[in-house]
Order: sequence, then C-alpha cells, then structure tokens
Amino acid sequence: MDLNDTPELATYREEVQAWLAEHKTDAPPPHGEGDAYVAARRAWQKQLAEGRLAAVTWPAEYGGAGLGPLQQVIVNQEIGRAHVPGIFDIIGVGMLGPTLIAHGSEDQKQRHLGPMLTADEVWCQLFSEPAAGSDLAGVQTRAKQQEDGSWRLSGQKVWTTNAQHATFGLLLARTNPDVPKHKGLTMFVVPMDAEGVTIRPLRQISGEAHFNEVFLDDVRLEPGAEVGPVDGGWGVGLTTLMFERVTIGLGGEGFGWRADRFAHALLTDEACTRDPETRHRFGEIATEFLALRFTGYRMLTGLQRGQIPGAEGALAKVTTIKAAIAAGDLIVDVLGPGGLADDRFGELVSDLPGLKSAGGTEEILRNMVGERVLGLPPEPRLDKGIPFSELRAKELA
Amino acid sequence: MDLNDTPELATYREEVQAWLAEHKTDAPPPHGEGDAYVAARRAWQKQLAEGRLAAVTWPAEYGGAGLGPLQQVIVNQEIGRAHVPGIFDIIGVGMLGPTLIAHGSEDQKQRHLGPMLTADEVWCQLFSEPAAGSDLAGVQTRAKQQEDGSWRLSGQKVWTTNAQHATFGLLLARTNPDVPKHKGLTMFVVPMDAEGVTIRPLRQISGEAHFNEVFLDDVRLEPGAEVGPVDGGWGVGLTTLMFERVTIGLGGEGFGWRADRFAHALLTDEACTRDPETRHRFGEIATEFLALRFTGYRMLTGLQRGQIPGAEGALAKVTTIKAAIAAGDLIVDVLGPGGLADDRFGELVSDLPGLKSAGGTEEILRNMVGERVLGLPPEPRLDKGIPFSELRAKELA
Amino acid sequence: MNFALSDEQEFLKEAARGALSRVKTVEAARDALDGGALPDLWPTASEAGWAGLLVSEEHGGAALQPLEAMLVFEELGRVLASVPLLGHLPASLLIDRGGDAAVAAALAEGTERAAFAAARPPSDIEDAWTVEPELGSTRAPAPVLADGTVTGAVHWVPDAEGADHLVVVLADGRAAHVRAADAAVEPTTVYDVTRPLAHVRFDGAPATLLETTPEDSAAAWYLAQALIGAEALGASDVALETSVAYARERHTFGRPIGSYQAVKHELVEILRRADNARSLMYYAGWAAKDRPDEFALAASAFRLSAGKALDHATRAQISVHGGIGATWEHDAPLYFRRAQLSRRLLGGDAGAADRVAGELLTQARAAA
Amino acid sequence: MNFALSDEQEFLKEAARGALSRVKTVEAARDALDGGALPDLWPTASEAGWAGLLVSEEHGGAALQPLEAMLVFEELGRVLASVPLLGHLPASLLIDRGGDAAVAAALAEGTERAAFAAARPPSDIEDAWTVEPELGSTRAPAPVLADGTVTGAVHWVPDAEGADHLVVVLADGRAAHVRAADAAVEPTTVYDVTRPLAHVRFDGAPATLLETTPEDSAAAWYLAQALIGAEALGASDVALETSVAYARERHTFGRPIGSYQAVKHELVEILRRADNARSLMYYAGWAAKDRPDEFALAASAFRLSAGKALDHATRAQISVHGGIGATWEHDAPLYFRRAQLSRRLLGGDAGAADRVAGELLTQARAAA
Repeated sequence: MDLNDTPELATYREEVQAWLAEHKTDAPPPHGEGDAYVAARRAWQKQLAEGRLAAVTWPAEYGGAGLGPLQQVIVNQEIGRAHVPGIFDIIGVGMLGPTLIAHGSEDQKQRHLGPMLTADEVWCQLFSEPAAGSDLAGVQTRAKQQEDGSWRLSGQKVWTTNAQHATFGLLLARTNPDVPKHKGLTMFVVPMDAEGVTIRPLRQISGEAHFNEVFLDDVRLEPGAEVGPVDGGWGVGLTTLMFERVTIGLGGEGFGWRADRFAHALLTDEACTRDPETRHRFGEIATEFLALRFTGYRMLTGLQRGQIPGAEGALAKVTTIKAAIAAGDLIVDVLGPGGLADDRFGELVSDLPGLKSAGGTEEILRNMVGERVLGLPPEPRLDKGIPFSELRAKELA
Repeated sequence: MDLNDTPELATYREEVQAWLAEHKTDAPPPHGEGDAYVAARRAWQKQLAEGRLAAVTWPAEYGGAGLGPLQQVIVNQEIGRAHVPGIFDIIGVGMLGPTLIAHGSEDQKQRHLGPMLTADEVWCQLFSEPAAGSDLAGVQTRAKQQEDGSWRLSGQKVWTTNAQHATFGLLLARTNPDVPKHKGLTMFVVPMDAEGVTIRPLRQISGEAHFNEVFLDDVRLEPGAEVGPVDGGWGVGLTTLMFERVTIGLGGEGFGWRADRFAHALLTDEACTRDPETRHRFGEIATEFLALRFTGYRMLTGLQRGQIPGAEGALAKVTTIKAAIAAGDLIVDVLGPGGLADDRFGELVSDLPGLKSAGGTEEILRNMVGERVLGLPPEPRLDKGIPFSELRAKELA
Repeated sequence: MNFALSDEQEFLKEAARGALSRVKTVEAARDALDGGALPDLWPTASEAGWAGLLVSEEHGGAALQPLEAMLVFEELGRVLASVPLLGHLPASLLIDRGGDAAVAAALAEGTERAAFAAARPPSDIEDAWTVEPELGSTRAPAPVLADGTVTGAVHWVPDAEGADHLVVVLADGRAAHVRAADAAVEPTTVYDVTRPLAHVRFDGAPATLLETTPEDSAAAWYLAQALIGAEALGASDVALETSVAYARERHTFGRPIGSYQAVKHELVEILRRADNARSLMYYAGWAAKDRPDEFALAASAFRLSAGKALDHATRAQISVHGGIGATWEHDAPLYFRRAQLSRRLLGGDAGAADRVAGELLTQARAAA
Repeated sequence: MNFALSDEQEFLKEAARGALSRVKTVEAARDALDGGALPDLWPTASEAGWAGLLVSEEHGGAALQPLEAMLVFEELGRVLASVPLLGHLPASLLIDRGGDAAVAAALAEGTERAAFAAARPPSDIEDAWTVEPELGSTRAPAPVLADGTVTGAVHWVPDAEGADHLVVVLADGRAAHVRAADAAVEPTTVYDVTRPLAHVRFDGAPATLLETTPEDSAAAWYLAQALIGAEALGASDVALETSVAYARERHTFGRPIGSYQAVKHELVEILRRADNARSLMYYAGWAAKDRPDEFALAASAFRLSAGKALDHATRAQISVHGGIGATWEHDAPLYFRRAQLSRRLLGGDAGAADRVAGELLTQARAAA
C-alpha cells in the first residue's frame, strides 16, 4: 500500500514539472468557449505532443512517449496542478489512435497518427445510432463496395463529440446484412468534409450542445478506407470500447466531481453544515467519491501489472453518475430554487440524467459485470444467429 | 368522496356492535400462545360464525351472511374497536372456502364448509414447494390415480401456515408430467391425519415458527378427493391466489403496521422527534402507510362495484413490506442496540425480509403488474409448451 | 362508503383536458426556454370558471371544493400548462372569506388576478410563521403589519407578476390584502420557465387586514401544497404513459426494451408511486371537506408523495428513453425541469415530510 | 505507486482463513441462538499472533499496522467468528503506547485480555467526548477521572466480559487503565449472539492514567471503526458468493434466476458496494500508516461504506434465496443479524457518515 513515486517515476515527474513550468505561459485557460479557444487548445495539444506529454502510452515510433499508465497519471496530475488544460482531442488520442495502432494498416498509421497527435487533425467516433445505442451491433448505416473497390455510405450517427471540429471520423457500418448482426460490420475512416456528410448539433437538457448528429447521404469512400478486415468491424469496435471504459472509469475527478468541491459548495449555506440530515447525505456521497479515487489507484496498479481493464471501470462509471446526481440534488435541496439558478449546480442536475446512458446504460453495464465478473448466466438472446435483415423485419413488424 | 356509512350500513354496524357488546366477554385476548389459546380462538370463531360474523361474504346457504365487502370491512373495524380477535382460520375461511365454493363438488361443499366455518376443522394451503415458489406451476408433488379411482400422493410442501392445527389441506399436485406444466396439475383435499403425512415446523429469522414443511410419503386419497377437473388444477389455484391477494393487499394494518403505532414508538426517545432526519424519514414512511389506508378504500369501492381485484393488491403488498421495513430500521436506528433487544422492533426487523417472498416475490408482482396493467411485453419464456418432464431434465442437467 | 370520483368530478377533469388540448403547451414550454413567449391561458381559465372555482356563490364563484381544484391542477400538470392559478386560488379563497366583496367578485370573474405571498404555519417544534428565503436552508420570518402597512420580503412567490392583488400571510398568522402596485414585485423564472416566480418586497405597503383567522391562512398554505401535488401527479402520469409507449416499441437485442425486468420494474415503480399519490389526493380532498383537522396531514402527505413520484418518474422517463430522452427536442427534460423546481418550492417536498411527521407526532403525544 | 496487498499481507489473510476453517463458526452461531456455547477462539487468536498484532516488539508484539488487523477482521467477518479482538486490539494499542509494560506484554502474548470502553472524539460541531447511551439517540458524556478513580458508565462495550483489563476514554480525551475486577461489567448480547457486549459501570474505580494523548484515544476509536468495517466487508463477500452460487443453479420459469435482470443487477450491486468498500479499506490502511491526519476520514468512510454494503448484501441474500433464505436453518439470517447490530454499534454507520462530512467540511473551511 504505497502511493509514492518510485525513484524513476519521481525523476519523470520532475521532468514533466520542469517542462510545464517552462511552457505553461503558452497554455490557454482550462475552460473557454468559441473557435478561438478551440484553436488555442489545439495549439496547446501540439506543444504537449512536442514535449511527448500528449500520448504518453503510445509507442515512440508513432510520436508517443512509449511509457505506461503510471506515467500517464503523473502527466494528468501535474497538468492539473499547473492549472493548464490537457490535450483537446481526448477521444482521438485516448481511444481512436490506440484502435488504429491495434488494427489499422501501416499506411493508415503513417498517414493519421501524426496529425491526430498534434491536433492538426481532430477525430470523432461514429459508432452509436438512433436505433443502435445499447445494442451497438445493431448499426444500420450501410456501406456498399463499388466495382472500383470504393465504398458508398448511407445512414445516421448520433452522440458524436467534436464532429464539428473533426477532420476524420472512425465509423462502424454494416457491410453484410445477410449474416448475424455482429458478423456483418466493418470499421471505416471517414473524411468529415466528404460530400454527403451533414453535422447537426444535439442540445442537452441544459441547452448546451456537447454532442452532434451526423447524417451520411451516399458518401463516397476511397478504396482502403476500411480499418481491419471487411466484416470484421465488431472486433475493432471492442478495442475502442475497452479504451473508452478506462477513460470513463478514471475520469470522474476530471469533471470536477470531487468530495472537496461539493463540501465547498455546501459552505455557501453555513447553517446547512450543522444540519444532521445534510451532513448524513453529504457523508454518504463523499464516501462514494473517496471510494472512486482509491478504486482508481487499484485499477492503475492492475493496469501497470498488465491486467486488462473492464468490470471495475464499469462499476466506477455507475458509482460516478450515481454519486454526482446525489450531490447535485443535495446542494440544490440546501440552496433552494436559487440553487437551480446557479449554473454550476443547475447544469450538474440537468446533464447527469443523460450521462446515465453515455458509455453504456447502467443496465448494460450491470449485465456485463454480472455475466463476465460474477459468471451469472446471460439473458435468453432472441437475436443470436439470426441474419440482421430478418431481425429488422421482425422489429418493424 | 365519502367514507360514511349508508343508512343500511349504519344499521348493520349497530347490529355488529350490539352482538360484540353482548359476546365480547367470551373472547380470548387478541394475542397469545399455546394449545389452550388456539382452542380458545377456535371456540371464539365458532361463536362469531353463529353470529354470522365469521364469513360475511359467503352465501347464506353455506353459513355465511351473504353480504358484500363493505360489510366485511365493518365487521373487521368493529372487531378491532372491540379489542377482540377475529376468526382463527383466515386462510380457510378467507381463501380456501371461497375456492371450494367456486370449484368444489356439492358433496365437498356440504361436507367441509360447515366445520371450516366453525373452526371445528381448520384448513391449510398446500401449494408452494421448495422448487416451486415464484413458479407455482412447477410443483413436483406427484399424484397417481389407482385402478380403484383412489390416488397416491408423494412430495413435499413448504410455507404451510396452521398445518399443525389443520384437519384438511387443499393441495396442488402434478397428475400429468407429459404436458406443459400448467396443464398437468390437479387440486386435492388432503386429510392431514392420513398415513404418510409428516409435519415439520419451519423457524424464521426471529426464531418463531409461523410456517411448516409438509412431507407426503405415498399418501392415499379416496376417489373424489380432487377439487375441480383432473388436470384442471391451475385454474382452481388461481382462484385461491386472487382471494389471497385481496387478503394481503388489505391486510397491512391488520399486522399493526400503522403510522400512529410507529409515531408512538418514536416517542420513547423524545429527543429524536426533534431531529430533522428522523422526522424526514418518518414523514416519508408514514406517508406510505397513509397511502395504503386510502388505497384500501379505493379497492373496496372497486370491489363493491364488482371489479376483480388484482394489480392494486400487488402494489399495495410491495408498499406494505417496503414501508414496514423502513419503519423497523428507523426505530432501531433511533433506539440503538437496545432497540433490537425490544421484541416488538427486533421481530419486525427480523420477519420482514422473509415476508418479501411471501405471497409472491416483489419481482413476480412487478412483472405481473407491468404485463397486465401497463401492457408491457412478457419476458421470453423458455418453458412455454414444453412437457414438464423435459423441463425438469433440463434444469437438472 | 364511496371513495371514487363523482360523475361531476370526472366531467370537470375531461372538460379541463379538452380546454387545454387546444393549445400546444408543451411545445410552448420548450420554445420558452429559448426565450419564446408562453401562451396566455388566463382567458381559458376564466371561461372554464377556474378563476372562481373556490369563491363563494355570493361573490359569483363556483363554490367548489379543494378536490375539484386539484383535479384541474392534475390536468394542468399533464401538459405543463402555465396558468397563474397556484397563486390565485389560495389568495381568492382568503379574500372571499374575509376581504373586499368587490375584489372577490373580480377575482371570481377573472377580470382581476391575485397572488399568494404564503407563509408556512408553525409546527410542533417551530412556533413561527416562516417564508421562503432568497437562498439557503434557513427560512425567513413572515412580513409584519404595523399601523396599516406591511414590511418584509417573500421570495419565489408564484404568479405574482401581473397580479392585481397580493394576499400576504403575516408573522402572527393573520393575512393582509395589498394592492400589487404598492409592493415591489421583481419577476424571475428559474429552471422551469413555465413557472413564473417573483421576489416580493413590502416596504411599508398600505394593507388591509383580512377578516380571516390564522387557521384560514394555514388552510390556504396547505391548499397550495395540495395543488403542487396534483400538478405533479398529472405530470407523472404523462411521464409513465410516454415511457410505456416507448418501451413497447423500442427494441434492443431483438426484444422490446419493456420486456426487460430492469425497465419493466422501473415503469411499475412509477405506477406504484403515482397510485399511492392518487389515494392521498383523494384523502386530501376528502379531509378538506369532511375532516378539516386532518387537512394539514393529508395535504402534506399528498404533496410529498406526488412530488417524489414525479421526481422518480421524470428520471425514469429520461433513462428509459436512453440518450434521446436527455435531448432538447424531447419532452422528458421539460417534465424533469418541472419536477426539480416543484421539489424545492413552497417549503419543498422535504418540508412536507417534516410536516407529516409533526402532525402524527402531535397526535401521538396527545394520545399518550 | 502500488495500491495492492503485499505478498506478506496476502499470506496473513490466507493463514487467518486457514486457522478459522478448522472451527464450524457459522454452525456455532446458529446453535448459540438456541443457547449453545460459542467455541473459544482465543487460543487460536493468541497462537496466530493476533492478540499482539498491534503491540510493539519491545513488548513482545508483532508491531504490525492497522491494515493487517483489518485483513484479519475481514476473515473473522467471513465466518462470523466470535473472537474478542474488537475490544482487545484498540485497548492493547493504547496500553502499549502509554501503559504498564508488563500488562502490554501479557496482552501481546494473549495470556490476558483487554477491552475498550470507547468514546467518540469531538467533531466540527460537537466538542465533547461521548459514549454510547443505554437507549435512544442522545449520546452520553464519557466517564471522568478524579483523584485516581473513574466514575461513569459506558454501554454496549464489545468483549468486556472476561476481559482482565479495561481501557476507558475519559471526558477530556485522555485514556485510563482500569482492572476489569474494579468495574461493574454486566454482560449482555442483543440480536447477534456472536457479538458479546456489556454495560460497564465505573463507580470510583481505581484507575491509572495512560501516558497517551487524546490523539491516541481518537486513533483507537477510528481503529475500532475500521475493524467493524473490515468485518462487514468479509461478511458481505460471503453473502455475495452464496447468493451467486444459488442464482446460478436455482431455476424458475425454465431459467436460472441469475439470468433475470432483477436478480443479476441486485447481485452486481452487492459487488459494486463491496468493491468501493475494499478501496476505502486500502485507503484507511494506507492513511493509518502514511497519512495519520486522514485516518479519521478514511476509517469513517470505510466503516460507513462497508456497513451499508453488508446491510444491502444480507437483505439481497435473503431475497435472492426466496423464502428459504429467511429460515432458521439457512446461514443468511445469521449474516443479517450481524449486519443489523453492527450498523448500530460504536456510533453507528450514521455516526460515521456524520464524521466523514465533518472532516471534509473542516478541510473546506480551512481551505476557504
């Protein structure tokens, strides 16, 4: 039980601190709005990349630092302490880049990883669809190969972060509807400026638009746009989801959902800090956030020993959302209607019900953990082995 | 919106009051232990029967008063006000008698209803089995008809109230294992003193034995012991369950689970009655008990208009258990370890987790309401149409 | 014994639903979030006779009971209709009982509007009449009357904007009538734009003491509690209906999502809570008429039960609908906003829970 | 950074599990409900070195850390083993630091036993050292020391029966050593017969003031909190294991019940809570050693998290098992009894929640 750095890590931390001390004056503020701010964030990611702090765990040959999760955490911690923002394209560098490294062709790696790392090209993830959320393998976006080996793409994607900034998207499409649904999918690289791509912002309860809808109307893709084998897209997608889970599982404190922050909020009403019920509710919420922090350290210890992350991340996500919802409710209960008027808390209350569905609904996560970790039997699956085209017909019946 | 008696009901209430005023001196105390007490309770039921207060809703021809649910409630209320116990054999008179009236042969009615009503013969319900709880149609107790038309019965029943006092039991057995499970069941009248019947008390968490296990080892039943058609037992059983649901749904206050009782308990620690959290928790619990009381009046209004009870009863049962558990927890939280030492509350805390399963688990009740009331689709059923013998083989595999 | 709605009451509900169906209130609620104007439903309310629902016949009202008012609010809640009756009805009740007859008649007719600067009655452990604070958990003392003028502030007052008359409950529990023009009314909305609120400040405002008792002021407070509850119950029913419809038709893994226990049981939980709340609405309605001494308990229990039912229902509605349920275009967030503000209004659901406990503990002490 | 157990710690757990596996402790717990005697596991505890686990080497102890003690308690909790270490370990810690060396050595060896008449340290809103009352929600003042004698009462003291020494925390936070023979120890058990308790009354009992600080007394209190948590975590894991096994093999409607979402999600909830509690146990163990100023927060959070995990786990265990889970013959009720008493012991889970809030609010005030 030891949270101290080994000598090597301590040295690495000093190097990171030194780099940040030297460059932090170039950094934009941690939060901001508008195109100019996005541009500044992209420029700052480029600087971080040059300092080898943007993709700590990527292999050196692709511009990463070729280091482990502990070094990644040290970078995150020091970036936090320096009060500067981290990389802009978390989805690209954190999830899609690693997917390309694992499944992409050498050409794709050479062409895409560099600009992704420097944020010269931002990426977005085009997996979810209106009718394929929990059941991701149910994607209906259709890709048909042409005589010349090129592809024609039609369909609709949703919940796409950064689509408006993205040069490329990693897209899951159905290439063969006449086989069971997991078997007829292929992953593609899509240029977001291609003809037929339309992006529409999707507003949340709070009015903010953190996501987009992306419409694909007979979009042409060059031959070789596929990532991994044709009809082998499901396996490629699972890699992305695995990296997504690590990011979300360790991410809670990144949103600023921390016990100390909520304690600070309660102090705006000193009287409530003496109310037994408020203290009891806060104590229980804070306990969940503390648990998340130290679960994070346990996950890291596992990652560093080469264990593949999975269940803990799923449970951590459930706890994160549950605790953050309870925290928002408590603070607004204490402050009254005026508390809802405060954007910090009003938005917290507003955004969280939606986040329950992001990155896998709670039901899906609990099924996954129940079956993979506890070894409980799965639900009867009525869609097993049935060609996708038949399934659709059944649903529409 | 009117809770007053109509003139006729007011008159009936006065008659009931008058009868109770005259006879209450003969009544045993509402609670007690031991054989002598049981004997006194049975004698008291006999007196109530003579006063036509034991089976208010039974037809007059079978010794009932031939009246409606409102009169039944008036009798319950006045018996409560008089601080005398009600009938002893609630299961017989409340659920099994009505089942015989609906499905029994004229001989069975003539033979059994009279002694049941006077508690000269107490009855018990032999439906549940160790492997057939939620899934009642899965009963394995086997009944085989002999050349002479008699039956041979073997199996095990569980959760049987009053088995130790019972002269007869109403038993659900499998008469044809080679058809789907709902189709091969038959209902029987079983003499509890028959050779091969063994009764074993089943202790609860609290140490009390409210239930029994009943073992049936090649028990012989006379020809004509079946109630309703052979292989038609499922329909007969549903009748019993419907009457059971009414009893449970309206029963909460019968257990003494009432907001006022718990308020009184909290007064043992005056300090807690000023604690905001205790007040908040109690207010929420009390609100559920109040809702149950007035849901009861709504159900009665429906019954009196001839509506068949069902879902409301199921939801009322869920609320009753949920609120009673919360009440026990609150009181013991307030009183501390000494509260658990108090039998009233210690037993409340102990018995309730078990009662969650009695009369249908919460899951089963929610499925039922979701499908019958909200019209939600059922779960895929893997046992539909499969002969019972095959199902068993699969489970044991 | 008959514990169901009468035919007249059923008809009142249907009529209200019909009248409200002519306006796209839910769409209007969404547009209002982007600054759009809400439709003026006051004419509808006046024509339907809701303005004078609780005013006596001698003042031209319908002289109906709180239960009828709750039934109307149930319908308003179903469609998130913004009609300033939450302020008007309790205020008109008090004016009718002890105020200017001409004003009472104008309020009944709907040619003038009143709002209610409510104060929460004392409890078994709190002996002051208190009002909503601007921020925080400590309730503020109610305004005071001295030589014919009222001084004090009441925050988050529903429907005060555009009202002609204010009925303000005073620190001693009596109620006074103030012309809205004589008070400083600072309109505001927060989170749920269908609920117009205001900070109302009295700085020596000329006032007429009503010939009503503190018991009348308390009845008006509990009436407001019951109306918030009825509105919540109506909204909860819609959240259930839309969620059930979606769960029947939306498929995942080859099955309708409503066939999965997690979804099915969650939807049944909405029904269970709403069913309990409905029983308590009937209790509150019955008590208001036949058991006035139980109205504080009944109205508080109903408001708590319905408020918690709506809070749960709107969260379930969002999660059953998946991501789409949390988008601007969907109705679910509008019902969620209603739930979140109502939960904290006029003492809050938590205050209602405390009041239920207080009433029952008082009974128990008396019985002991 | 390495946030996992060391090989030595894993070995300590395995050794404890092995030692306890030789006694049918769960069966004994059931028989004890009918008046049977519990097996005396003190010899096992002494041989295993648990008695001197926290005593310094100079007094013949193992000089291990609180985390090691928690790991042993996790194993005790798994099998509901009744070993009087909850009283002995905190008491031996204080005697070792500031008491009679010979006594410390005897406690380390296990030839003599000590119990801990604990007092809860002051918080940000409560400035007194308080002890458990006999009944009710108002905590009592800790005993006082005057001219060498202690006077006062402490209720529900674990393991006091049969102890040779009592360490009592005083109203000023210091700790005193009293020979058990000089105090009135009234043994009692309530609900969970595997947990021997006692009402301890000091009526001018001769006492020796320990050379320890109030900080040491506080550390002993939080150690006891962490031990209750560890015990609960172990019991929760067993509730999960037995429930999962049953859910995989028990069929209803032609499927294992574990394939139904209602059951599956409930079992995952046990895992989620236990997993959070385990992270906090590591936090408490790490803080005890490397961040003493965070031990109050860490131990309280761990006790709360593990206590609530066990409460939920034992209820789920009973309901997953259906009716059979609520019968005398089944183990589930024994774990349920453990959960229900532990929840209310030594300040209770609720007290731990309050302490978590108090510690964080204090930090926030300091930072503000």
